[in-house]
Amino acid sequence: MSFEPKILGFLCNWCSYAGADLAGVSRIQYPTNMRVIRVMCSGRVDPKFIFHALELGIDGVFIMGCHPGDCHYLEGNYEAITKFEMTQHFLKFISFDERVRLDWVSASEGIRFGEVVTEFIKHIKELGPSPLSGENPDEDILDRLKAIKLAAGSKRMRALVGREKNLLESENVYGEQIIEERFNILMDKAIKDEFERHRVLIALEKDSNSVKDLAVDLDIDPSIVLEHVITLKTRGQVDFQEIKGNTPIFMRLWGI
Amino acid sequence: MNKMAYDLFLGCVIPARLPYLEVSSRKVFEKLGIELRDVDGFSCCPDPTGIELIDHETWLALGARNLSLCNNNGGVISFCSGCVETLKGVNYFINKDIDAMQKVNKYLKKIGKTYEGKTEVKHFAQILYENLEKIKENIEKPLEGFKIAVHYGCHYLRPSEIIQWDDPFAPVTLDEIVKTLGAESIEYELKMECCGNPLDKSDSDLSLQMIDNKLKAIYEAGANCVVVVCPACYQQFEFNQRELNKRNDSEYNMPIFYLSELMALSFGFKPEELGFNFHRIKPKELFESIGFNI
Amino acid sequence: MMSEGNLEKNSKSALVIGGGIAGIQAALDLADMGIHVDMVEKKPNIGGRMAQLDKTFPTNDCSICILAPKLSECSRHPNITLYSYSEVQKVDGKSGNFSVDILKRARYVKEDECINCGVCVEKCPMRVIDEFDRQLRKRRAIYMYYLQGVPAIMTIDKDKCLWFTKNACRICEKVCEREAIDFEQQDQLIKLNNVGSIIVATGYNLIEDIDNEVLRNYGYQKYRNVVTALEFERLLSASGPQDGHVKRLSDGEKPKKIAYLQCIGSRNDRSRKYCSSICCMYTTKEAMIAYEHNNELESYVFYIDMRAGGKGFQSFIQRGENDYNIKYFKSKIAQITIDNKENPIIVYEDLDNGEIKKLQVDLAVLATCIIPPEGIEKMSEVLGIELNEYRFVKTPPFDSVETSKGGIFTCGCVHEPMDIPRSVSEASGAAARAAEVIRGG
Amino acid sequence: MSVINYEFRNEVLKHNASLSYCYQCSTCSGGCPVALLTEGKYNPRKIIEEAILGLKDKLIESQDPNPWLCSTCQKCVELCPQKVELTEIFTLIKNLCFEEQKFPEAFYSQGKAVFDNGVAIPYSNSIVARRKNLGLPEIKIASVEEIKTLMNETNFAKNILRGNE
Amino acid sequence: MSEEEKKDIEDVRVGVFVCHCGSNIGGLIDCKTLAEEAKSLPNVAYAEDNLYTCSENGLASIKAAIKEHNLNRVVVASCTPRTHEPLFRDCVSEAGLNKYLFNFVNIRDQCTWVHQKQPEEAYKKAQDLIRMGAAKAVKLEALDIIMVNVNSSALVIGGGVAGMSAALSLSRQGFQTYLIEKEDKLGGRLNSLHKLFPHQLDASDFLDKIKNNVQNAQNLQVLTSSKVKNIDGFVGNFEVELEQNGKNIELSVGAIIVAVGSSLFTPTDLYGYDGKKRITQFELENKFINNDVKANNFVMIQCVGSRIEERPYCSSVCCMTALKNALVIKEKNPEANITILFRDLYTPGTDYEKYYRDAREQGVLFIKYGLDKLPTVEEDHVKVFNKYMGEELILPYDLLVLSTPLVANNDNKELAQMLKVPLEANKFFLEAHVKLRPNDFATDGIYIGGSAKWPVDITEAITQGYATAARASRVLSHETLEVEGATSSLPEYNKSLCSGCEICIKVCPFNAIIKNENDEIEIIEALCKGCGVCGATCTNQAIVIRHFTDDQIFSEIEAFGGY
Repeated sequence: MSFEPKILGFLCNWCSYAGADLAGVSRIQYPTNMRVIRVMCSGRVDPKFIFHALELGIDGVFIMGCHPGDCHYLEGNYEAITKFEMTQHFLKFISFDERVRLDWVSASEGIRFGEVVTEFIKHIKELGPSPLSGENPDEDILDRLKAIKLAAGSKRMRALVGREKNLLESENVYGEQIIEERFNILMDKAIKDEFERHRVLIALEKDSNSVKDLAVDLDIDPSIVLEHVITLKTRGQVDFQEIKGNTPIFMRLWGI
Repeated sequence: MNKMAYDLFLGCVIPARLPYLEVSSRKVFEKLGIELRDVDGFSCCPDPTGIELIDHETWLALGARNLSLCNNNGGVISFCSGCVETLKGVNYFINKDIDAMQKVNKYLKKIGKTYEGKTEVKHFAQILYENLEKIKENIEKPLEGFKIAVHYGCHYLRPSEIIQWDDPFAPVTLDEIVKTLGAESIEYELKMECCGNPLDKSDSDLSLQMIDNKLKAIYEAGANCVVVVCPACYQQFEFNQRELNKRNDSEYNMPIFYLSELMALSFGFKPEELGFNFHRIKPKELFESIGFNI
Repeated sequence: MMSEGNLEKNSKSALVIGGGIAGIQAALDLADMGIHVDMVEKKPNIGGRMAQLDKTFPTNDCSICILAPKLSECSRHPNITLYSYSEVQKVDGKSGNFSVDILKRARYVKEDECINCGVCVEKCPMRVIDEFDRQLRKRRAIYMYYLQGVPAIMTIDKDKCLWFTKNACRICEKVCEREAIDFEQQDQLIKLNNVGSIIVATGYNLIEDIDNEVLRNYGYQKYRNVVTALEFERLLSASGPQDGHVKRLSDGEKPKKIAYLQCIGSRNDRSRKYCSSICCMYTTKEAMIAYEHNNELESYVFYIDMRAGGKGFQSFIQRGENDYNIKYFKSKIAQITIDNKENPIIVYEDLDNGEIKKLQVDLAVLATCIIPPEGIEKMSEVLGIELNEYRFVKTPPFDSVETSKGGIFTCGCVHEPMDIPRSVSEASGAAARAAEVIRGG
Repeated sequence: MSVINYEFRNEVLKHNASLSYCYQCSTCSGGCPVALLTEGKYNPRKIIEEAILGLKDKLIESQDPNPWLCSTCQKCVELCPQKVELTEIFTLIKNLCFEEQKFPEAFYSQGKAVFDNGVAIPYSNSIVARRKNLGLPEIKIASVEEIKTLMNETNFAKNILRGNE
Repeated sequence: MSEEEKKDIEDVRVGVFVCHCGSNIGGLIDCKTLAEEAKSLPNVAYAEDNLYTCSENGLASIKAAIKEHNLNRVVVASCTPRTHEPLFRDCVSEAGLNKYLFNFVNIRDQCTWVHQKQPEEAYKKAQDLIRMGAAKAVKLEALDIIMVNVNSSALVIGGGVAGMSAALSLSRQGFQTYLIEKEDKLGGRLNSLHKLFPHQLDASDFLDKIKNNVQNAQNLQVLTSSKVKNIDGFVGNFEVELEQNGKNIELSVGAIIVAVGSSLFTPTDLYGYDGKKRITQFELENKFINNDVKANNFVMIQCVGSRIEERPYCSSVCCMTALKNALVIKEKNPEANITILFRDLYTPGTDYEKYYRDAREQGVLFIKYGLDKLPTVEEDHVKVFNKYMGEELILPYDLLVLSTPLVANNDNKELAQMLKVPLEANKFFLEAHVKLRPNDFATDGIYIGGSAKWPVDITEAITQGYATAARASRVLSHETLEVEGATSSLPEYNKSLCSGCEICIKVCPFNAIIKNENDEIEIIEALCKGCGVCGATCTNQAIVIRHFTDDQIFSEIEAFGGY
């Protein structure tokens, strides 16, 4: 039998959920794969919800909100955009970025609701089942996703995302372009670092290890791994365990 | 009931240049049992597209003089839209403006006349429209096969405030009449546009362009003849087709009928009685092509 | 924010006539003040003109999205009693103490049983021209005035229903599991006493709603590719007759050139002397939305004076010109003719060079004039309020919410053409004044 | 470049007050068949604007746009949303052109014909004969003296025939 | 999970009610079996199916089941919460349950109606949705309805016509009202006007009439020469500090109305403005008042300083003002020649369009000019490129009058910061929603009217004054306000997590989050609308979004993904 993906949908109460209802009232027919979670505003959708769903093997996550400018809460959907962009950025590392989507459906767009849902389901079918679905999910990807989840949840990332819109806007007068570029570069770097650092942490959780071997396991340049280990040490998340031969072995540090 | 009767104001163009149009008109009214009284001493109406532009007051005075000659029962009718506009216009202006009324009568006094602006003026087509039933009764030969482009002409309708007859942009009366005669009225794009005749005095090329466009539209719409109710329009359509064919490589050969001529035909009059031989574009071909046997 | 219970016991209530955005705003404000409101709407559902709009200028946000929450708030509010499909028949008394008779027309559907499932509509055999969609599609004899309508209850159109016209059918009755159909239902007379104040917000009609000759020169209803602005709004709407895909009515083709003709019937001594106020703006809005549907689209707006004085309106017009390929010409169009493909043809003067140009377009949209609502004469008699020379409700100098009769206030287009923000301001203003009367101020 | 002429403006307004209502919406120019044909060289709106501004030079001296190109089809009058009586205003302007001896020849000859014969088209012998053949009655037209008297009373002879006799 | 938490969960008893909605749901999928299966879900103590759960019997059997099976959570699987949630919430609270312990599952509008051709899949979907709904229900928490007390007095800032109208209406409704004006007398712009369009009434007469009403009004206290120094608090509970010639006054009010009006623009370096022979419309009115207008040829220029790059808006009152003054001149001296140079004449609606026509009737002359070729002003004449002629026209003048726009007050920014409300690009106050909340700020309890928001004429200023009064009255009419319980909160047990980064303050569009005097993040539930953005953003995930908690949403996700 053909692959029937599991799709999770987050719908904002005021526009897209109303649009979905209108699709019903107008008897618009579309595939059954999506299950809906109603939130008051697309801005409520915390990235961790998305990661969690993917971790459970859900094949695709669809977030829908009011069209920009229509938000019942003035600008909640703009907040949704910044969060979503960060989420997608992270998911690129495991090429899961195609499995999540953010789109707008208004309360009058019953037909459109049917269309975008149909399209997304078709899209996910083409991508095929999530490697995390089924009996034995891909361990490595799972680890990376765990790392992503922790990284995205880290204080630093959330602070960055939370500030993004604000930073950009407050600087607007001096030309959004430059500011935005500069911000994105900063963002890219942060995302990559945090991702790798959390991969290191997860690896060390399993078993203490040396920078050299970590680099091999995680397939990251040793010098970069070293940087991360040092940062993590200063953050008090890893520490020396012992010196084997003349290679230092690091361990995951708990407590703080 | 006593017989319908009107004074007849002929004006200049029809009696002095297109008498054959007068023939059919008189015949039609006779047949309908409507009396037309000839009145002596009329002058030019005068021309609303000529004399009025030279001097408004002169136009008023001469027009008022003509109206003062009418014997006031039934009012006066004309076969010419221009005359009708002038005579109606004179009534309109002197009734609207007491000074004008006094001025005009001051002038008329010099020739021992007065005019109070009471004479009712009607276009002959209006009388016909008001007698559609009578017309039906008199039809002997319905005009089957006639695909007629009706040209109302401007002054038959406008200015509506003065003319007070039919709709200035969506008129129906002439279409109704030709349909009553058994003919078909063809819709065409420039139906409501001016024939261009008045421009002849100032820019004959423009005047020709306007009639050229109209004829084009009429041919495109698939009409096989045109009907008019104004001698100026008649001349513009009838006399310019050859000229246009000379200038451009057009091949206009569109028969132009006066409304009275068509009606006379349907009443069974013979073309020769109606002086069709005076038409520059002979309708003979048309009659043959549509099998209108006479 | 909702008011807590009925802390303030007002023995006196308010009556709001008209369930459009103005009436709704006035009712909600009063109800939130703790004053009981009886709202009367002639149509089967509240929502009024705003429910017919696709988007609203100058923000272009979706009309029904911002309206719908207010609709349901209105129908659920503990202090609001809604009489839809009803009319005010008689008003006695004076400021502070009116008594009112309301005729509640029979829907032939039990309001507390119908759940708007739509089965009856699917089965109803009668196709009827749909007034909400400006005759651009058919509805059935049993129907919802519009999909998102409030209250969400079906109504049987007595004049069209086979049972009432030919004693046949009754299929809706058979298919309705709730047994909500009730052909025996009668009109009800509801008597209200102790009405402290009345607010008149019955909105407007459009010049095309009455037989009017100004539309004649533009071939309206003669040429299929000439539509009015509100018809075009429905064509643009995602929930409209073309599901938001704008197509020509003649051949279903997507228009590539659209002409918008302003001041149709307005600023005109031969029809309505006044300015219809909102057309310059909604025309630009419609041209923008149409452009968003199709980026190849060329729009031409022919106007007399650009009237864009409201907040953000100037920049809105600017955006239209710069980003949405809209060309504005100061030239009122005299008439429309068509070519043999039914393409509207327009002749205009280009003021920049005095040239007279012929323009062939695929679709022509007429910005038709706002006129007083149907039945305003009768209403003015029933309420005993004066109308002005244009037959809108008369208001005194400097006070746009007062009428000629104490205790009766007005708001929105029923007294002058105006846009939504001003209607809403006036609605609140009228509510304040009504509250003064009710609270004996 | 022109200078506004309040005096002449008021003179025109005195003759026809409807002028003041014009708000230059271009309905007339868009509806005028001659304007379309001449691509705007003839433009009724501009003539009205010149009248509003009292630009006598343009209206009468340079006659730009040329008022004689109006075909008197009266569409503009019917269409004007402010009921400005355009053709009446044009008539006034043309009358003034005659006072200033600035007019197309054809108008003069028509006027002269009426002055001399009482009718625009005198009855030639051939026409009289043709009418007989067609069985049409004989026409007794106005006494030329009466017509001359009237036309002398009005401005006609004074303005129009002066210098052309 | 702590022991007691476990215990709590064990005590959770969910009741599931599956609605057939006639055949709308029951016609496609088997509701009976759905209900049967639901019984086996965690913590589900009871389940049943009803033909119409919303019918009287349906509601009755919910209440009965709550008693019988002592349910403490209720799930209804039926049409859509958008229409029926309020009904079922009332139902459970009538049965003694907190209304937030109810959860709605949409298996009609978003299931059977949109999958009419796939009964099996629709059934599976309904199963999942019910499982998810029940899972969330288990985690639902009772929420208290939050009440805030309301001080029933109001503050109106600005003694112009808008402010006076607002204050009058509020006082007539019986609310103690304070009307403050920074100048030493009431009236604002009206003080400097001569006549008022479109009725040509005397501004002074009109102003006296209103002032009179204000003086005689009960519970209305006027404070002239007063300025706002500081504002604290929130809807129903504002603390205001005023300064009236040197001395401080403190007020407690429940609502604040901003009606500070606008300022005049002086056209320095524009069209040879000199205040003598080349003046503004307002200076002209002043001349009328002092009766020293000696001129016969007038030229007026519209849009002087407006509808240009640095001031792109239309001030919307200038055209009418020019017409008004032109008619005043014509009335005094019918022979006067007046020409108005305009770009687009703004006279919308009924009376105003008629006013424009009257002006033309009186012989006032109108000439359209364009931005590309602006008029040039010489000592005694104006050169204008007349768009109607496509050529330059010379207009002699004795008095040149410039129509200048109303502009935002310089001190708007200061006041906006005190109120924590926004300004738009031209520094006018920015309302909550252009369309449907034209006289509100996004922040509850603060309202905006008159030219402070956007240039308006007298009539509209008065209307908006009344409007703000109505909006404020909605608050002031109640001793307490009930606030939506599903708000965000910073629970005691999370306070330690908060790092005070203040991002939540920045992302909240309703100013519902502040840093209080002990430098702690505090959420003003009265202002919170429950959108949840702060929760999704909170750096340390300390903020909890009630009724949509992380925990509840995770449980929904797991109830779907975990199966």
